[in-house]
Parts: sequence; structure tokens; C-alpha cells
Amino acid sequence: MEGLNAQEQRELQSRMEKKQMKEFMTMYSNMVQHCFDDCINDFTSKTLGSREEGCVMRCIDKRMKGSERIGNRFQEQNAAMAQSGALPGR
Amino acid sequence: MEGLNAQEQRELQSRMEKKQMKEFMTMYSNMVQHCFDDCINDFTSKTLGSREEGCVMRCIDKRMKGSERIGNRFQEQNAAMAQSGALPGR
Amino acid sequence: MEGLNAQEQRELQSRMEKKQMKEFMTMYSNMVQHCFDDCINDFTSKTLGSREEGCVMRCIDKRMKGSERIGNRFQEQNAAMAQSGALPGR
Amino acid sequence: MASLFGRRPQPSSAEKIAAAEAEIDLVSDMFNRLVQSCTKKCIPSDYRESDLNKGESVCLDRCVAKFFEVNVKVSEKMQGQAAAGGAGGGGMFGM
Amino acid sequence: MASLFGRRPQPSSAEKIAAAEAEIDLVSDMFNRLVQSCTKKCIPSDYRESDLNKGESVCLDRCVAKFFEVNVKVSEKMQGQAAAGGAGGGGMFGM
Amino acid sequence: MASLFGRRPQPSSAEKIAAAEAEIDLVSDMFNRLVQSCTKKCIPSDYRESDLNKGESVCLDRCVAKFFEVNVKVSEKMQGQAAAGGAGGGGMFGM
Repeated sequence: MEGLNAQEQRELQSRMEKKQMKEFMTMYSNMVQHCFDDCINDFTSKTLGSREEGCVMRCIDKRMKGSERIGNRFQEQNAAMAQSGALPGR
Repeated sequence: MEGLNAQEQRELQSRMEKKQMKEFMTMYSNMVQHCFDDCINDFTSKTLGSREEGCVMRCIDKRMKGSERIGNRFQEQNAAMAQSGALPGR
Repeated sequence: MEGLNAQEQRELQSRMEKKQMKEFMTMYSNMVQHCFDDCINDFTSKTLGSREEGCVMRCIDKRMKGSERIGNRFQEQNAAMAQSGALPGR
Repeated sequence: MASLFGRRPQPSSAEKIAAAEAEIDLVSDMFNRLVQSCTKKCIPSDYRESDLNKGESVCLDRCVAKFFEVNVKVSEKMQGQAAAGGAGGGGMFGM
Repeated sequence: MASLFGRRPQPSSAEKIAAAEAEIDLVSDMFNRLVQSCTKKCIPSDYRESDLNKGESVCLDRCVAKFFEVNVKVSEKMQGQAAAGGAGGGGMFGM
Repeated sequence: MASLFGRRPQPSSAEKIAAAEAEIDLVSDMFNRLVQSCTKKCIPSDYRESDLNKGESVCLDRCVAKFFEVNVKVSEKMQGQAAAGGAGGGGMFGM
């Protein structure tokens, strides 16, 4: 990213914002799908049972904490790797 | 979408058409992959056996009927949810 | 693609190059994820054991050879199908 | 979501179209995931008949309803967390 | 596919490029799925050797051939349904 | 990667932005895959508690470290192969 001038940086910035939104959307959809897949297995009723609902709530909490933790480790590792020259994170 | 003028609506419309085509492509590819994965497990021959072919034909039929039914329910739910303010479907 | 003039072909060419890069990226990420998923199952340590490392190296090799072989067959089949009129490969 | 940042007085055409497009993309992505999850849960992969039978049909209907309920839970919970200062979530961009 | 609608007398440059691109995207997506499916079916995930052995190689070749056959079946069937009035399919946009 | 071809004396703005974007996309894709893989390996899908327990937390930390190690191996190996004449890889476009 070092070679960009001010206007190029603004353009990139604006695309980054779109990507952030898309990233958030993906995270959101993944959450819905995974918590649904893991917690809902009974189709004798069309509304969530209290057991299913509890599972979904804990699933959301736990997965958010999990991604947050992974995100922190990822940034540390990525910063460390930025020097080493491997592909991602440059 | 309420805030768009006529020209913006045309632009959006044209992008929607591209998305429809992409959506169709995804549906098509998913069909090939899922019916292949579920029906083909014998690699002692390089052509489909009649049992495999039957499975594939029923797979396509059943999955199309399934997505159609899900699509109908989805639109009903989505319309109902449009008032409630949750994320998708506004 | 037959109906494009020279300038359209250049535009398409430039998009193709982006797609090639993206295709390579997808292949790369898939490799990392699949070899990780298949070879790493011990989290009592934070560095790869020699057994895990061996598995990863063979995984990369074997998967690359596999995609190369599949790519060759794919191109043959695709060329053969180009006459027949089915959807992909025209 | 864009309104969370509240920076710009008047969104441009491009921005409004982008927002409408993002919304459509989310709904479309959700629909694809819904088809994937409910097909897996309700339709056995041996495909004995071409038609959906009664049990499969009812299962799909209930599955869609429950998927929407889960979606609402996730939506509420994440809006709650965002309002509470947005601790969780993580993600690469620290959202 | 765009030609199904048959609306426009002369496609513009942008439209022709978009159509060519869509075609490439479909082939590319198919290829990725093919690699995924056939690798899973033919290559055991313990990776004992670096090389493809004879059995794995033959399995891959046949797998590609069968994948194409399935693709043709899907293509024919969906064209048939579209011609017959396009009942099935569903999907968000009612295609 | 574009520099492998070494055709253009001065990359244009659009090209520089595209390269920066491609890099961000790769990192973002990697992160999503990392979350997927490590969540699957470290967090049991019965969700008995809302909090990460000690074992799960430590597992996630180690999982991230090992994922990066695998990433480095893949990167080195593929650069080696590209340098050696780029035999392997296959892919639709013969890369």
C-alpha cells in the first residue's frame, strides 16, 4: 500500500469501507447458519423450544467471543509475519 | 430503496439483473455439485450407471421442488418481517 | 466471445487477468485450509510437530498434482463439450 | 449500518445504490444458506422419489420458520452488543 | 440466458463483456467445485505419499468424466423445465 | 503476482488500487477460513456455556499459531514450485 498517493488512498479507503460492511454481513450470516445448524434439529414444531433458544443464545455469545479472540491472535501473528515476507499480510 | 430517483432505480435495476443471473448460476452449480456428491460413489467405471442416473434425475427434481417451496415460505416470512425491523428484508 | 471487437477484447482480457489472480488466491487459500483441516488435530502444543509437518508437505504436493490432473481432464472434456451445446463451456 | 457512522449529510447516488445493493446481497446470501441448511435437515440424500413427500414438505415449512427465528435472535443480540459499546465481534477490521 | 428475455436489438459493449464474463465465472466456479468433489472422493485425507498413486489417478479421471455427465443431465433438465414454462426452480427472485 | 509478468513500466492508479485490494481480499478470506477451522476444532457444538472456558481459549490460541505455520509452508512451497518453472498447480487457466 506504500506506493499510493492521497487520492488513490481515498479511493482505496472507500472500497475498504464496502469490504468492512461485506465482512460484517458474512460474519452475520455465518452466525445465523452455524447456530441454526448446531442448535436446531427438531422439526415437530414451527417455533423454537426453550432448549433450542438457550442453545442459540449461548452459541451467538460463544462464537462472538471466539472470533474476537481469534481476531486478536490473528492481528498479532499478522504483524509478526509482516516482516517475514510470506504471502498474506505481505 | 425508497430514496432512489428514476435514474438510480434504473442503475439498480440493471445490477439486479446481473445478480439474478449470478443467483441462477449459483443455483445451477449447487445442483450439479450436490447431486454429484450424493449420487456418485462408484469409480470403477467412467460412465454413469443406470442406478446413478436415476438418483441424479430424482435429485434434480426433488431439490428444485424443495427450493421452490423454501422460496415461497421465505417470501412470506420476509414480507411478514419487513414490518418488524430485523436485519434482512430490512 | 466471438462477437467482441478489439477494444472489448482488451477490456475482457484485463478482467480475465484479475480473475486469474483471484483464482490463484482461492486455490492458495483452499490449500491452506484443507491441509490444515486434514493434518492438524493436536492442540497441546503451539508449533507443528514433525508428523504434522510431514503430513502438510505431502498434502500440498498431492493436492497440487491432483488439481493439475483434474485441470487436464477438465480441459479435454470442456473442449469436447464445446460442440455439444450444454451450459458450461458454452 | 452505514448510518451508524453518521458522517455524511447527503448520501450520493452511488452510495444509495451501494446500500440498496448490499441489502439485496444479504437477503440473497441468507436465502442460499437457508436452502442449504433446510435441504440438508429435511431431505434425505438417497432421493428415492422425485416428489417431496408430506413429511419432507412439512419439515421444510417449519425449518424456514425456525431459521427466521434464529435470524431474529442473532439480529437482536448483535444490535444489543453494538449499542452496548460494540465489544464483541472481533473480525479483521476490528468491527 | 439473457437472450431468453430477448429485449434488446443490439447488446452494448458492456453487455457483451458482462455476458462473456458471466460465462467465464460459471466455468471457473464449476472447476473449483469439481476439484473439491473429486479430491474428496478420490484422495484419502491421510496423505501417506506425496505422489498420486495409480488408483487415485484413475479415480480422478473417471470422477471428472462422471461430473461432466451429471452436469449435462442438470443442464438438459433445467432447459427442459424452462421451456415447459419454468415452474420449478424457486429462488428469491422467482426465477 | 502481477509483477511476475513484468510487462508494465509504471502501474496506473487503478492497477495499484487493484493490487492493494487483492491483498486485502486474500487476508480477509484467510481470516474467515481461520475462524471457521479453529472454531470447528476448538469449540464443541453443544454450547453448554456462553463463555469460552480455559481449554477452549488455549486451543484457539494454539490453533491460530498452527494455522499461520501451515500458511507459511504453503507459501514457501508454492513459491518454490513457481520458481522451479511452475509445473504444478493446474487450474483452469493453466497457471
